[in-house]
Amino acid sequence: MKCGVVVFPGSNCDHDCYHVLKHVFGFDTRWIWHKDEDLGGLDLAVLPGGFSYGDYLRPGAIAKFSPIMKAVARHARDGGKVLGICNGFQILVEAGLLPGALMRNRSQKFVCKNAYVRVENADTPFTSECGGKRVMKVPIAHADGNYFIDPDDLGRITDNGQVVLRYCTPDGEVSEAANPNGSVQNIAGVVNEKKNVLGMMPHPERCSDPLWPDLDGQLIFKSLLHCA
Amino acid sequence: MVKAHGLTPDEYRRILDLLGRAPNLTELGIFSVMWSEHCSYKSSRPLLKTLPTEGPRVLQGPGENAGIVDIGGGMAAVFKIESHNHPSFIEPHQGAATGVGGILRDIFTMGARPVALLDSLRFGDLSEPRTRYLLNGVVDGISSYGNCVGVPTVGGEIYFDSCYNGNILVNVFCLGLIKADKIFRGNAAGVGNAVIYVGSKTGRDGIHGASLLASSEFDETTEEKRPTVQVGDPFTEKLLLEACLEIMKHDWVVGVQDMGAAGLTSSSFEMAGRAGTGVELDLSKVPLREEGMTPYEILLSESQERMLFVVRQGHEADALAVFKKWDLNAAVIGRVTEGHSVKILHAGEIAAQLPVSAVVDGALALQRPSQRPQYLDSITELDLTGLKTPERGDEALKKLLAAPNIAGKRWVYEQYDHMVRLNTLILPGSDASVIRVPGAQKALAISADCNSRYCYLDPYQGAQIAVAECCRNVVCAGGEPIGVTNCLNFGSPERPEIMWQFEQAVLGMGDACRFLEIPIVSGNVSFYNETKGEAIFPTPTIAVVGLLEDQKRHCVQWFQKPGDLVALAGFSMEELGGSEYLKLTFDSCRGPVPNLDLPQEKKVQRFCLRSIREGLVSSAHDCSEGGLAVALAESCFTGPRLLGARIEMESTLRSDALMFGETQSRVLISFPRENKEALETLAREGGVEFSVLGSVEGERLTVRIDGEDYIEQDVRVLKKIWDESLERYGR
Amino acid sequence: MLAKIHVTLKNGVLDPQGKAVNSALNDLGFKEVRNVQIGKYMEVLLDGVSESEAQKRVKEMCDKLLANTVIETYRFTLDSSKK
Amino acid sequence: MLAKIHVTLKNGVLDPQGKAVNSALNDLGFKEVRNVQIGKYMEVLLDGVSESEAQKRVKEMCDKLLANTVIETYRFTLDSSKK
Ligand SMILES: Nc1ncnc2c1ncn2[C@@H]1O[C@H](COP(=O)(O)OP(=O)(O)O)[C@@H](O)[C@H]1O
Ligand SMILES: [Mg+2]
Repeated sequence: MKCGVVVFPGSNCDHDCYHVLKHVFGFDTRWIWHKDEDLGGLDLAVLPGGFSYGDYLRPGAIAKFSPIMKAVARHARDGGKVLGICNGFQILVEAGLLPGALMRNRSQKFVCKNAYVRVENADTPFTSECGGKRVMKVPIAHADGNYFIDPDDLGRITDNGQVVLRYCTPDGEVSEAANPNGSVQNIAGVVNEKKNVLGMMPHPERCSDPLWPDLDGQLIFKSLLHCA
Repeated sequence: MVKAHGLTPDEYRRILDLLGRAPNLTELGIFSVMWSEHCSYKSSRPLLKTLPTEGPRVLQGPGENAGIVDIGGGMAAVFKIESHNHPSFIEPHQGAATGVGGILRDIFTMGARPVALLDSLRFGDLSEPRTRYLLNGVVDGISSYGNCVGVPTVGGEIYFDSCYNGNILVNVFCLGLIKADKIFRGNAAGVGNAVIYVGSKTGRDGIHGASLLASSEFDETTEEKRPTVQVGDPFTEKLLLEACLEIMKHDWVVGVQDMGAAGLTSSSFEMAGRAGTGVELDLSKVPLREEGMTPYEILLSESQERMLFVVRQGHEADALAVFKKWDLNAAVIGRVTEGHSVKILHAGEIAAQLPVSAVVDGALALQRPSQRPQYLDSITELDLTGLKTPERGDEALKKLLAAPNIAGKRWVYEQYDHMVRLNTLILPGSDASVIRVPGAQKALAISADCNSRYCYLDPYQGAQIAVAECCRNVVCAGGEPIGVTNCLNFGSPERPEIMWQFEQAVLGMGDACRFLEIPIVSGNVSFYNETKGEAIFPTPTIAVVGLLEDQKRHCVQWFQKPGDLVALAGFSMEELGGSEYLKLTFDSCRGPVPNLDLPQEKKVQRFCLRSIREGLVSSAHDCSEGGLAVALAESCFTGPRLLGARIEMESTLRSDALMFGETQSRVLISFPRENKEALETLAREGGVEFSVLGSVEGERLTVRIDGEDYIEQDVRVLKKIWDESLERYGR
Repeated sequence: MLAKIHVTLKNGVLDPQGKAVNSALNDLGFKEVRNVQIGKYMEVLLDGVSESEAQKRVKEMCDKLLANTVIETYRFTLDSSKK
Repeated sequence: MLAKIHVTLKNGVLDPQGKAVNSALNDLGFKEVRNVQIGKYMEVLLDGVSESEAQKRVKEMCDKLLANTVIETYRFTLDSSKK
């Protein structure tokens, strides 16, 4: 599988994604500079976490205009896979490639800790290895992860199976107490209508290297491998 | 005007002697910042010279932006700690944020990639609304800056005491990694080479932030033009970081220095000073944020996120191209010259011209008088017979676990991204954090410590304990201490009692490091931490870096498996002086501080390190504030899994001293039963007392002393008390 | 020309920041505070454009960048006395 | 009573956000943009207070919480038609 990690000014998790794709999974992975204008035949484009443009104004607001984003949109339209993690997710909603918006956490604070998410739809290229409402333990690290979508659109994306991840308790219960940031209906990750673009706030790349005991993030990358 | 610049008549006379003429206003400004306490270390230098700074691993000692220690395999660790106390008291968010920015630049200026931050914080009483405001603001500032730059904040320490009501402390430590043969220094070498400015534009921020106040030349309207608070721009810092590391791959980069305190002035003078050259700068070329700035303002501005590069002649365009790629302002603003002076041009005229050595080395080293403070006469003794021993320890334990100085710091470190870059092997929450060295089998353990109550009661011993405890924390994680950095926070050096505290602390720190054979490679001094004559407790913050040759052999503080045995390495004495227990239960801050026997300390650390390296132990936790009882409780509940323990002890000490006393040189370990003999042998060979106390089991912590129940608690209850205490003060 | 732009959350979008500030004010003793809404205020200085041009351009800036129209609305005024 | 509060950075204080938005607008082709400053706009709804009381209370709120007076200034207007 051919992967590219897009580097925006202020991307922080670019190295982490690159490391996991290339060294843990052995994918053919390369860097993509945000001023580039094409993706050059990739299967998967990863928009990593971080603070593109300092998250100034709104997270993702300025990065959506980077030259590479036109290519990302084309790639998505043509069915290519796009994975946006954390800041990558924020860029994708700002760019309109995914529905909704990401607002400041309910607590008003940055939060870095392990969260549990339940896979609501295993019928996507990103989650095919996560059947049976699989619960994953994945770190979150964000100040703006509070997912919002208006009620009509919420109904539509829910019916379409576009809600892919919800925050839950370790036992898989989706409850207010398990919601770390105030997201509507505990939503932690969504896909587009065609299900080839996934945005998620949790960081699967932070729990994929066998150096650590927690490896649930591997499920996302294994799913991608499986689909390739 | 001389006085307004914070210079004494003696100092002014010295300037006249050195120059053979009167300085102009700009030149006076230069002397004033460069000879300020902050930049010249004039009060502390003679004492700092006594510190042990050498060792086989040292690649760079004090004097550069940061210290460097060889970690083998062609790699080196670069680190330093710095204070941002005064700015953080005025504006906690920006003050703390720019503190992070400054220490990061110190590290990447040397060519290292910053890999971890620690924050060491001191606040006043939490019952004061102002304290809570400062606490929230500081944590928010650190989090916003560090997270945005993408360097994980992996640990630190935080203490509360009313002595910090009027002066909080914000010390930030940064660790970087570098190839041992790719170290950059602040050298303006090579006549004809270009001096390049890069980073944020220069504004009127914090002029005279580092030294004293303005000159009479400023009029009333100046105040509003000249905000004293600098605002950090972490996004620009991130670009600066990446651009610097990229450009430093080229051999035409000659020298680099960041513009910290005293901005362009200190960077240009110090770089020329180190290289023995001169520098000519044209201020008209400096990128400016505001209109009508004078040479005085440009030279003394402390705008953040700026650096000065010296680049080999002919490579100016190459350098500018890299900075352009990262959308940074950059300009060639001068040249390295022959001779040994710095010449400053502005609008075609000479604004200042000064001999480098006069400015850099000219400050008089002050022999400030020192005198033992009187307060010590009445508080160094403690009569234990007057203190009633409680029958049982449950209530005291709960009270200690809820005390802000001991309670869990999750509320703080959850606001910091402590995982970014995938190097954090031990996350915050254990004795020391462990950072792996990418591309190698090695890892580094880091910790910051200082119990300033001890230092108040006995600065010499207190500073020794800070060193010992910090090393012990690193050892408990499996690291062998290889280098120290320190941040000396004190009151006004103009008071003999403060100078005495300072002198004692420096001597104590130096003696402890010498004995433990670890070099001090960098540091920082922050004086004048006092308000209305009330000084803070002396607070010599110590940070230690420890090396793990095998990153898999790291160790955490929490129990791992039911059935493991629990033992104490080291022995307990009847010591309650200076303890958190004494303060909480008897509202008393007095007494002899715990004894520190350095040979004993060294033996315990060696034993502990060896048993971790040989894979014999499951957990290791040092006993510090709250003593053995708190260490036991923390070992039960700080891990991913709650585990109880059953402890049986016999002792001739008062039970409260045994359980809550803060005797040094003790480590609580747990280990599989089958390793008992091996550990006992190691301990015997190492001359370390080793006593099995009980075992890991169930979900309750029970402690029996001489056959009587002393503590008997549900671990879940204890955890809740400890875990939720601090967040009550959050906003 | 100075454009003064107000960007606020749409009706029906929960304002967590406003809520937090509301309860902080109540806690500080400002019991009379019943609701707080927090938005952005921006001043954009424009060079050499006519008022009608500015009207069009600023609207475009808001739609494209300054506001996220999924959750926010905006309004602005122009002040031609500012240079 | 509705208080409409503008909080902006003091003169000379670095505005990293404004700077970033300024250059983003320029890059997007809005070359006429010369300066951008970003501040906050808040609406605080007050219950049962007179105008003169409100004047005093809102000032107090700003000084205490809503503005960081070390680096920010504020101004506000009161609208008594809003309930
Ligand atoms: N200000 C802080 N920032 C980040 N982590 C902190 C802070 N204060 C404490 N911690 C973390 O909490 C844990 C306990 O700290 P502390 O009580 O100081 O430990 P010790 O007594 O062993 O030195 C450590 O892992 C430490 O890194
Ligand atoms: Mg410890």
